[in-house]
Amino acid sequence: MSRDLGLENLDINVKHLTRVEGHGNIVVDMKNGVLHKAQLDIVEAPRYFEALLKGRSFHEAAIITSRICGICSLGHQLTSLKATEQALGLAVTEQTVLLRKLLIHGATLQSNVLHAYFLAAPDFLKVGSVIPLVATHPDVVLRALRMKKLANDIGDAVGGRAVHPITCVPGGFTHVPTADTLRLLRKKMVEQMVPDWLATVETMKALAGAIPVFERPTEYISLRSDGDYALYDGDICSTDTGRVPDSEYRRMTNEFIVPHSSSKHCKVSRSSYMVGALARWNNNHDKLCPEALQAAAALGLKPGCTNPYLNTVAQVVEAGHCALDAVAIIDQLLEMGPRYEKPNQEPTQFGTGIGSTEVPRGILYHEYTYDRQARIVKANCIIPTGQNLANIDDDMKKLVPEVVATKSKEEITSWLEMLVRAYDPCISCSVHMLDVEFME
Amino acid sequence: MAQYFLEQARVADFVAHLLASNTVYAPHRKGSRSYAFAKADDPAAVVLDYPRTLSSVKKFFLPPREVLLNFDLTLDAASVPPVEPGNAVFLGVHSYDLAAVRRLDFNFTTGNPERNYLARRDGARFIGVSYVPDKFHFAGSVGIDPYDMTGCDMFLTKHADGWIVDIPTGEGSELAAGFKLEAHDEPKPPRAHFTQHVFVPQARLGKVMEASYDHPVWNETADACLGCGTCNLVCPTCYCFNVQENVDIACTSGQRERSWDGCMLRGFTEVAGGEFFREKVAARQRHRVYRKFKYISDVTGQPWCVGCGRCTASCTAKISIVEIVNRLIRDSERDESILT
Amino acid sequence: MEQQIQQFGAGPRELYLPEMAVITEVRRLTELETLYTVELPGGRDLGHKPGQFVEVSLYGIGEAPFSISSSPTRRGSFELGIRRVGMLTDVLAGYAPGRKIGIRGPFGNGIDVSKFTGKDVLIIAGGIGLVPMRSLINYVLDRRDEFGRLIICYGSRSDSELLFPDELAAWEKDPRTEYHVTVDRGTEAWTGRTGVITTLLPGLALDLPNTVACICGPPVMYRFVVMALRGRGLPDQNVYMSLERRMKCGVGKCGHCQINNTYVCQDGPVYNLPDIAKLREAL
Amino acid sequence: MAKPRVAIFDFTGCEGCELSQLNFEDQLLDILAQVDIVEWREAMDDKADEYDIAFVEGALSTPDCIKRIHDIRRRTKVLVALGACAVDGGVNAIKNLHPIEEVRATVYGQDQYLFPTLPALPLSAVVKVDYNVRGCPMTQAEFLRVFTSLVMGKQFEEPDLAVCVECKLNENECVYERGMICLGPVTRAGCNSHCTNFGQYCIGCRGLVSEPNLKGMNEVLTSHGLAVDEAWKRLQLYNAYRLQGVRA
Ligand SMILES: Cc1cc2nc3c(=O)[nH]c(=O)nc-3n(C[C@H](O)[C@H](O)[C@H](O)COP(=O)(O)OP(=O)(O)OC[C@H]3O[C@@H](n4cnc5c(N)ncnc54)[C@H](O)[C@@H]3O)c2cc1C
Ligand code: SF4
Ligand code: SF4
Ligand code: SF4
Repeated sequence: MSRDLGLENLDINVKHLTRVEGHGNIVVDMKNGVLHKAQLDIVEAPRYFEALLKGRSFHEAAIITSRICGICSLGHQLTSLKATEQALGLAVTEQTVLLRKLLIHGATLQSNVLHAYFLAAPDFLKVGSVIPLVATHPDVVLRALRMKKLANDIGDAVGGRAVHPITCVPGGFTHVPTADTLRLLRKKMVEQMVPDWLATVETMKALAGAIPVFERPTEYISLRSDGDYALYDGDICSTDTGRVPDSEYRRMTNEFIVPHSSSKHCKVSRSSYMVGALARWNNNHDKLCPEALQAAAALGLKPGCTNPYLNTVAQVVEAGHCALDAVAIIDQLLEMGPRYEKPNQEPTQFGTGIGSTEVPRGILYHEYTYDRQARIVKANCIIPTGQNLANIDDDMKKLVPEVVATKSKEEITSWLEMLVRAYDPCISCSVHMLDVEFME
Repeated sequence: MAQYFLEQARVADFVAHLLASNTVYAPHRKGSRSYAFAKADDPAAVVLDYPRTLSSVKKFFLPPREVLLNFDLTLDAASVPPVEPGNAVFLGVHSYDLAAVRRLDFNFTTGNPERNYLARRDGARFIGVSYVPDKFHFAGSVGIDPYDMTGCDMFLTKHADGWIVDIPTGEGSELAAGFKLEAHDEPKPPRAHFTQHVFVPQARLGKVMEASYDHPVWNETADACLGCGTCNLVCPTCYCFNVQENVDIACTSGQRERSWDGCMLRGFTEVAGGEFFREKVAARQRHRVYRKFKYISDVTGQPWCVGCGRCTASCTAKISIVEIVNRLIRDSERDESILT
Repeated sequence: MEQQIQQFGAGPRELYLPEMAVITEVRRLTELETLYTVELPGGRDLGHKPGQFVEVSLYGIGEAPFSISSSPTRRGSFELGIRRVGMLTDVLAGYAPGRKIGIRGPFGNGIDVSKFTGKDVLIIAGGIGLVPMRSLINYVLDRRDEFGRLIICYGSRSDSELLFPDELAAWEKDPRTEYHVTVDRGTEAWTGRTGVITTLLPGLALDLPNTVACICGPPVMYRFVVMALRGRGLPDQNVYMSLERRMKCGVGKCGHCQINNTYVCQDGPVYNLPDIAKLREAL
Repeated sequence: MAKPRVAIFDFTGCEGCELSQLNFEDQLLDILAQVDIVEWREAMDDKADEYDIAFVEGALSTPDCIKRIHDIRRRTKVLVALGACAVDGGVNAIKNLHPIEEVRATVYGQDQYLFPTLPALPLSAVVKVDYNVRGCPMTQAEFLRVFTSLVMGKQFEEPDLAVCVECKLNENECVYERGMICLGPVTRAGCNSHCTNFGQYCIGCRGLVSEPNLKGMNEVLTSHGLAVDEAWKRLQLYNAYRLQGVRA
């Protein structure tokens, strides 16, 4: 294709974008210098999960919602369990909370590593996938596999399985790892994960030059808590409007339907907002462990960052925090002495409950209403990628006019693909849960 | 024979004594209300007073999964993995489980003696314990007393304050050597009664089975039976197995592995051409029950069921082998009375 | 049996370890069946009886029982006639001379030929049942004087599926062999008899008490052939048959081949009719 | 011998099965050494015209899916269904139990006509499937068994036993003893009873055995305190497609 800079007309159509989870198309349409369209079309087949949940028992809610997304299956489970437990008045123990936090660290680590190495890194190295890197950068690929494996080991040991974990049930766990298992995990985290993460930071530093420079002032929303770096629990916190409790999540998401997407879009104070690692960084960097902050400094990630491409960098920084905090949690568990506790599954009330957690791609909300047989009558779930879609479109609309004068169509296409990938979108998730009110 | 006494408070000490110079397998708690034999390392975790374990000690001689061959696909060669001799003390075995071991011994020594089984069986010493029959046990009906110590090197009989100890063999004396046991000369407490009974002895049962090949109970049972095979797999005298090839991911080597199988499973009799020789669940139920009370029994004179109650206790569909057998007995007796 | 069995330990022989043998010849018989000539190390004889079988191993694929198709009178190697039906036989179909396979056996009781000495031998083989019967046929042919008449009745689904055409032709010509063949459905080229195998029996002249019959074929065949032979007045004790069941071990342990109270791999695969006539799962 | 050319595709599902493929960290390089991966949208940019083996995840639920699966079947020698959605329709198929217009209206209201949809179908409802890797997510050990079989050129024999079998080999306490119900007795083994090993009940993700006694199973579930409709719902979680038209 000829080099055609300073295009008046631009027509980009990337069908089924690769190296993202789920199906989406990038569509740009500019005629005579006027941008008519710059958006991510969501073409994933709708799955109608809400219809599946209706009438299901509280035992099944987390099992079913887990199947919304294989990548964030743990996040869905924990969010679902929190909603169910609130609705039915099921208290959980300190050990349960610690084990859940440990699981989140494992899942966040594995997702961030997967995204940075397998989905984003090929862009920085200008290859089509991780497979050519096996030959050219074997040590990097092996390191990525080691880190992913170890992150998954947390899921296997605590959750029974990293994808669609088994042991997490309303009111607790069906199985608790032994002290020996935890000690082994700890050893591997300290001796393998942490050094590998430090090496990852170095690799990221070397690739930083390939990250596009692009800024757009954005509203960032994440959970925030007074205690730890909020992943499992917290208030909803916006860079524009501050903290509110998660019971206000509907006001803080505002879903609406757009024709080009089988997933609904969201907005709060502006036409769009961003959730995910970068939003967590902007809101909660003060809660990160010192090692992660050092890594952020080394990578040039600063508070108040407005370059969405740096989401990947924020993920790498966060991975270090997860690894080190996982070690701290394991120490706490070992101190308490892990023991089997019968899950608390005797409802004390039947009503509505809301759960919110930070999954790798941002805040996830579930809300259920239960009848007196502890069966779901009403469900509402809002997924992070859905929340980011409007923001991606807004980024594109600012990016295309900015670069159209200086870049070729291929370069623009590649920047747009990288942009979408930077959000680490989980497209299949985004279409699965939509606001639903069942008619009784 | 001399008897001794072991106070309940010293049981853990006794286990510790055994552990000092032996590998010991004994019942432990498993799950919320079950028990399983496991290698003992904490004497306090050993449970001697238990109704039944999930699997019997069979699993140590005929493991649920076992590699028969290791093969190398690049060389087209196979070798037999070494089988470690058992050489262990099995503590806390009930009399019916030991009777089941004797039946397995028969199966693995007649015809073609099998090295794998026999090597594992080598050096096994048994310390039996008495038990109180629960609602599933019916060992008494197949001639196995809860106090029966056949095959035991030591036997512990439950007493209000502890255990009365018998030491019938020299091996048993060696196990006890160095552990002080008080002599005991009071008689053993009377046996608790069974609540489950098969109404006639094996000698008559053969006849009953003979007459029951087409009994409606097989079809009726099949309506409820899920064909899940659980009853086979928990049975201490079932020994059928399947053989499977596992190939490692690089496709250069692998193992031939056997695992427990069961005649209640649909594929058990499938042959080339998709023909099944016992496709109907009813026929499989009959085969299972006949395997326990007729086929081998006709040859040996012994029931091949030891009355442990596992198959009934574990059946999700609540199918009771005792009820099946008693129904056959009742109906065959009625038929006879009509005839005479 | 309640006696204690004292002898444990590593005494007994390896039951599950195959011996590696070499395929020296491969003869395609029909689209589905192939005849393999197999040689043990050093050309050692297998030492089998007609009617016995071996377990064939392909590592990584599996193991399955196959009847020995050659007569023990033919030395130095043995033959297996194998039909392609599944996992192992599919892979085996791609094997050329020189490939190694694992062999365990011979297993099973086989035919006690001494009981046939001096008698008329009637062979009734359906389809692939000819493979094991061929071992007995060739045994009789090689020691022709020790036996009376040799009558072969062979039935096949169609003439295109007839096995061992050369040998069939030879038997047909051999004056000392009475050979009868029928196919269920013949192709246009077929000039011989059509009909199921039982249609061959009424026409046979049999010296009844002096005749022993040996049957092998698909499961459905047995009941009808037995009925026909009884109809001809042949006493049950003169009838032998080879049965087939799923087998995982071949040595009487795995339980798969059990028919009522008998193990095919131990007490069979060749049975005398009175021994199994009462077994409801047998025929 | 040339390495088999492998392609991986996804339809309607959570992509957890594909993720599980990436989760073979220890074996991934061994796998890559034996095959050429020529197309995999989730992980790479390349596309290919023909393949020896296509692994396909997800159920079919739009007219476009049907077109694509026919296209994939034409281009591949062997087609392997990956995971419960592809094998049995998975949880997606529960929506088939409700009238489709109602489902769409529930979710998208008046905008429902923007998004075409069909009942969720397993791949085998539309094209010939050579092998299944069952489970939700797909059972990794079964994937390896299918994979090694394909590389070695042998058929893969699907297990046709109940999960109870493996549960007993693992000497688990039956979860019915813990007061939970379990679909193990009618669910196809092959997962090494993974869930019950961790104290959770079997949710039936590997689909039913070939001849399940559903009446018997329903009785077991109701006798353990579930209402008939609740019992039937549990059975349908992964078997809604297969049990279409079957009544409790
Ligand atoms: C004594 C004896 C002698 C025999 N002699 C001969 C002979 O001379 N020539 C000959 O061609 N055959 C003979 N057979 C039959 C031969 O052993 C079978 O055809 C054998 O199954 C072929 O193996 P395979 O791996 O190719 O087929 P398989 O792949 O085993 O398939 C055969 C059938 O068994 C079923 N099956 C296999 N494994 C399983 C499983 N794990 N679960 C469920 N179903 C399963 C399949 O569905 C299929 O219907 C003999 C059998 C016996 C018992
Ligand atoms: S355990 Fe019960 S349901 Fe299962 S096969 Fe045995 S009798 Fe049938
Ligand atoms: S827990 Fe489930 S799978 Fe295991 S035995 Fe019980 S019913 Fe079967
Ligand atoms: S136990 Fe049941 S739910 Fe769990 S993996 Fe196996 S089949 Fe699936």
